[in-house]
Amino acid sequence: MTTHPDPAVRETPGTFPAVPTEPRAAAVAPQGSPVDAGRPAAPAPAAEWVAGVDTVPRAAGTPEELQPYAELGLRDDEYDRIRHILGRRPTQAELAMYSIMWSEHCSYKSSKVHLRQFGEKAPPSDRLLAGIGENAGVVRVSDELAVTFKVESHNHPSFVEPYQGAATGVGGIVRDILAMGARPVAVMDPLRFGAADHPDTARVLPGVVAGVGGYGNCLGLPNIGGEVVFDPCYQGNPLVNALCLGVLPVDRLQKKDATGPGNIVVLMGARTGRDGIGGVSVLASATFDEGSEQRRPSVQVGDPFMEKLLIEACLELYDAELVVGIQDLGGAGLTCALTETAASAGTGMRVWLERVPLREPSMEPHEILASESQERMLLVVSPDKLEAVLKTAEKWGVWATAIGEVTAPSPDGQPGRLVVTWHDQLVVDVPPGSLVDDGPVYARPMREPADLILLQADRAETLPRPTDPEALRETVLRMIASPNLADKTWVTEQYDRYVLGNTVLAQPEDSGVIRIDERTGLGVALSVDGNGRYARLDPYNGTKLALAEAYRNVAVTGAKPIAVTNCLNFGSPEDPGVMWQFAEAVRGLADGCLELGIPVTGGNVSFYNQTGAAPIHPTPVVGVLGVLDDVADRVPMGFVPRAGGDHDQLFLLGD
Amino acid sequence: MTARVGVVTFPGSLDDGDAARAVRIAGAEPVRLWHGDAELHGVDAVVLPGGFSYGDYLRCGAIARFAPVMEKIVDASRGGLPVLGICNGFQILCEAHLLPGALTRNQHLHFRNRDQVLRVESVGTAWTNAFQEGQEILIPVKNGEGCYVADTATLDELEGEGRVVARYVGGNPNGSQRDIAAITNPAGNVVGIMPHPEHAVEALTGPSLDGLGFFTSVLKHLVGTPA
Amino acid sequence: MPRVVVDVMLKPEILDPQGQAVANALPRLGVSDVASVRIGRRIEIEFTGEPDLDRAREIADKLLANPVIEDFTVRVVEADETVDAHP
Amino acid sequence: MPRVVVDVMLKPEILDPQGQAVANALPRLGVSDVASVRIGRRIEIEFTGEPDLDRAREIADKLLANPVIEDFTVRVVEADETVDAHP
Ligand SMILES: Nc1ncnc2c1ncn2[C@@H]1O[C@H](COP(=O)(O)OP(=O)(O)O)[C@@H](O)[C@H]1O
Repeated sequence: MTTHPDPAVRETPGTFPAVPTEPRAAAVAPQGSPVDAGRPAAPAPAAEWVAGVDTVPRAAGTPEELQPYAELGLRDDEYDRIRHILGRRPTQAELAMYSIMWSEHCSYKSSKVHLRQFGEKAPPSDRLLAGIGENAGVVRVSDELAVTFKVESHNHPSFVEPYQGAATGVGGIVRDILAMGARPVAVMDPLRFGAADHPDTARVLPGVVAGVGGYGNCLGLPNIGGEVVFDPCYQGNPLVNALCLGVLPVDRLQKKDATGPGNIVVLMGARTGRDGIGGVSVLASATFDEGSEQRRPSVQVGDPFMEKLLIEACLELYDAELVVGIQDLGGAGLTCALTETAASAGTGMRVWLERVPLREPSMEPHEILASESQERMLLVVSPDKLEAVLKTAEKWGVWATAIGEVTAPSPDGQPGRLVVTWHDQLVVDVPPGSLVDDGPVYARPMREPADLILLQADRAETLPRPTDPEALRETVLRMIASPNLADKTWVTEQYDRYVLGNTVLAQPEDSGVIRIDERTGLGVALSVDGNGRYARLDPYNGTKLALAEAYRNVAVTGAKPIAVTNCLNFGSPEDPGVMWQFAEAVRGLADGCLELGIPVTGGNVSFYNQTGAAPIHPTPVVGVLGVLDDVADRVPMGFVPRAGGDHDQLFLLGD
Repeated sequence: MTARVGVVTFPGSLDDGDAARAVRIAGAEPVRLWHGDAELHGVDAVVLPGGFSYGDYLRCGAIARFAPVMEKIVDASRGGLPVLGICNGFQILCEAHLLPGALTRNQHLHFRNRDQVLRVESVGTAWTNAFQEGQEILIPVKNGEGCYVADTATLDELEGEGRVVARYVGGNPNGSQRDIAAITNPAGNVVGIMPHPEHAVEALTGPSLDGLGFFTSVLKHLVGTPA
Repeated sequence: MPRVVVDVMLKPEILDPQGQAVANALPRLGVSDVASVRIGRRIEIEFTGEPDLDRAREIADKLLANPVIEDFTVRVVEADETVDAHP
Repeated sequence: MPRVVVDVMLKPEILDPQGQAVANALPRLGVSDVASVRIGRRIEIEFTGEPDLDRAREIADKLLANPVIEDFTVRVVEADETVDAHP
């Protein structure tokens, strides 16, 4: 079991002692982890790390030291801003943190100005319990129950390592849902690949499908739908989007806020390794030998079994009301979890980084802070509940380690500071809000792509039409043979759609339908749709169409659509043509939602999907969720045989 | 008195809730058993559910076999306790040597989930007495390592003693030898089945209600067995 | 007939959930002196003619190992060193 | 630190679909002189103290291999013979 942060090391709120007290051994393996028990995150011998570590005092004393900020993706003015915020140059660890948090992926710096429309144009809704800005949107579906759902991308990792990329994509979105207090109950996977007959598709597709299945099946989450689309524009950049649906009692909604100075910060789940810190490795390039690149894989390997245990442990903690705040560790690892939880509460945090259980003892502070190791959650726990939290973790066989505590805002009303030490060395001292909320925001230049007029001029009406039965037959055969219209069973058979026993509709239906209350029959319907070719021709209407398609797919099951999520897959925001497409797509989705009267509750933006200078088709993927008061009333898409020889009647609605 | 049917949860069990639901729908009382339990809480029968116990990282069922609760189950099964292993549960029963043979990687190397027709070939077991011999039933199959293998002598013995409980019909989903989907021990109280009867107990969520027969069978069996 | 054996292991810094699961199970078997377990693949290749190490290395690189997360070694073993020779 | 390596292979009479899939893929890589491919597991065990072959054999027998379908061998390898020593 893990020891608590010792009262002896608790300092006055808001101040940092010049000489931190001796850190305690903080990590002891849960029962059943003998491998680790013998080797608790052993600190390296002092001489080894002290020499290499860049501390706050050192940073203050060496203002002229050159830092590889450009290699980390920070612009000159962004780096200057960091120096201005800190009043000195950042330490290595701080630089790593800013580069992560101010990246496009975390800061939404190019998309923010557009995404505002989702809030501004959203119709008022009394169902919305948590909206954009939270880990996932939460909507009330009955007096007692709420659901949360969100779709996210894992495109680039899935191209590098299809199986693990897709698997950890599922793992990541599931933790988002878990962090809201929900039990994850289903997944969906909208996928885009290059040409079906391209040799690289033969590498990427089977790996991605096996990865989505491998992780989701092992977690016990039914897969209730998705998409498989082939187009050469995705050849060098497949899209792997993953959606997760969760259910929670309304009063179990969790917050991420690290409130309550004196509360303990607990890291729970897998140990931390050098996963996914490829980018940050430039920080060490000066101090490491040739082999350093090899030591820093940018690929993360998922452990769905660990995630399953993490889910059960978290749900037990929620039900026993043992946590004050909780946040999943996703792409930006501890950096994001520490800063977001503190920033959203306005508090500070004091972290003893050497307490983080490590897979590789030689890891350095900036690596620990940047690591994207999977299957971890950050908890904020009141001291009197800590024992019970650690017991629960132990029961489920996951690590739980007190790594720090919440500190008070400063007396002048300013938010608190995030203070991180590493074996008594002060390596981070920053205002958490500066990483989370004060990142750069850009109104990027936009221009309609020059070729759009030409594309639009080439109208579908001008295409030759089949004029005789033979030509018609040809056309039908060609369409049937198209991979985009072909049967998707090869994919869907690799996914468990039965587990949990609440799947009312799944493939090949238009929407997935899940029963969420066995007693009342209450259920939800979900569909995800997107059409990159349409969006390429007209991003505004193409996005509206994706929304309309998902909306219809939900409606035809008999469900009432109530909420929207989305994953916006685009090329580089630095390309004005792409930025225009993006802006149009967002405007289209916001307008469409206004017209249909349902809010966007969350989503994800994925930029830089391109091969060289060639972006993918703009591919907004839209998910719509609907409610069915009784899933027994769902309408499946096939004809239902009737007793007594009655026949169904067919009607065509619309024009 | 309602029969009490234990459903074991190992870390990584997934279909435990579904098995408990099926027990309930069949009219018995499900009793949740934890892998670390050192006793069986007086249950009348046990279901080892599907899932990925301990991640199934080494070989499916290899680690679960050493769980404390398994020791009790192995002992009790020798005394006649009805035990049904579904999917991962079947794998655990083979690893624990309560059933012969082994379940290996599907021949096509993929996880496969489909609605599968089975022919019930032995109705003499504690878990299949509610069926007719030769009855065809439809229940979901979903596994990555469901290919049943054993040496020829074992297979011949299983056939000879009528211990092949069910076979795949209309396509073998995983390459199992002799299309074997379910087998039993000589006493007929321990049955392992790869497909999932617990997912065919409600019209709304399953392809049929055929799975229910396994759970009603054990109740019938228990009524016939003096306590 | 000699065979070529290709041993493929996850790179040391990559998470090995399989090895971890086994290591965690050992205490239940009464084993407490194991520090770590790593699990990889062993592939035995039999050639129609002489065992060809270069060819095997090429196959390993292209097909058997995933260089993004795995390392491999290639060597020739005599028939009497193979696993089935020592039941 | 020396480790114990446990090699686990399917018994020769058990079908190995993975090995077969690799063998079937080889002609597409232009490889035509491979007669057969078998795929098994390689498990590296590091002990806290001296490598213990008997202990490893016991672990292999109970847990790492399934005697119904698999054979195994156990041996000590020096650190410089492990896979990660030859990137
Ligand atoms: N990647 C996927 N994952 C899960 N289900 C999928 C996936 N791709 C397609 N499906 C399901 O297969 C069925 C058929 O898909 P599709 O041919 O795209 O139909 P539609 O054009 O009606 O959406 C749908 O139920 C869809 O949800």
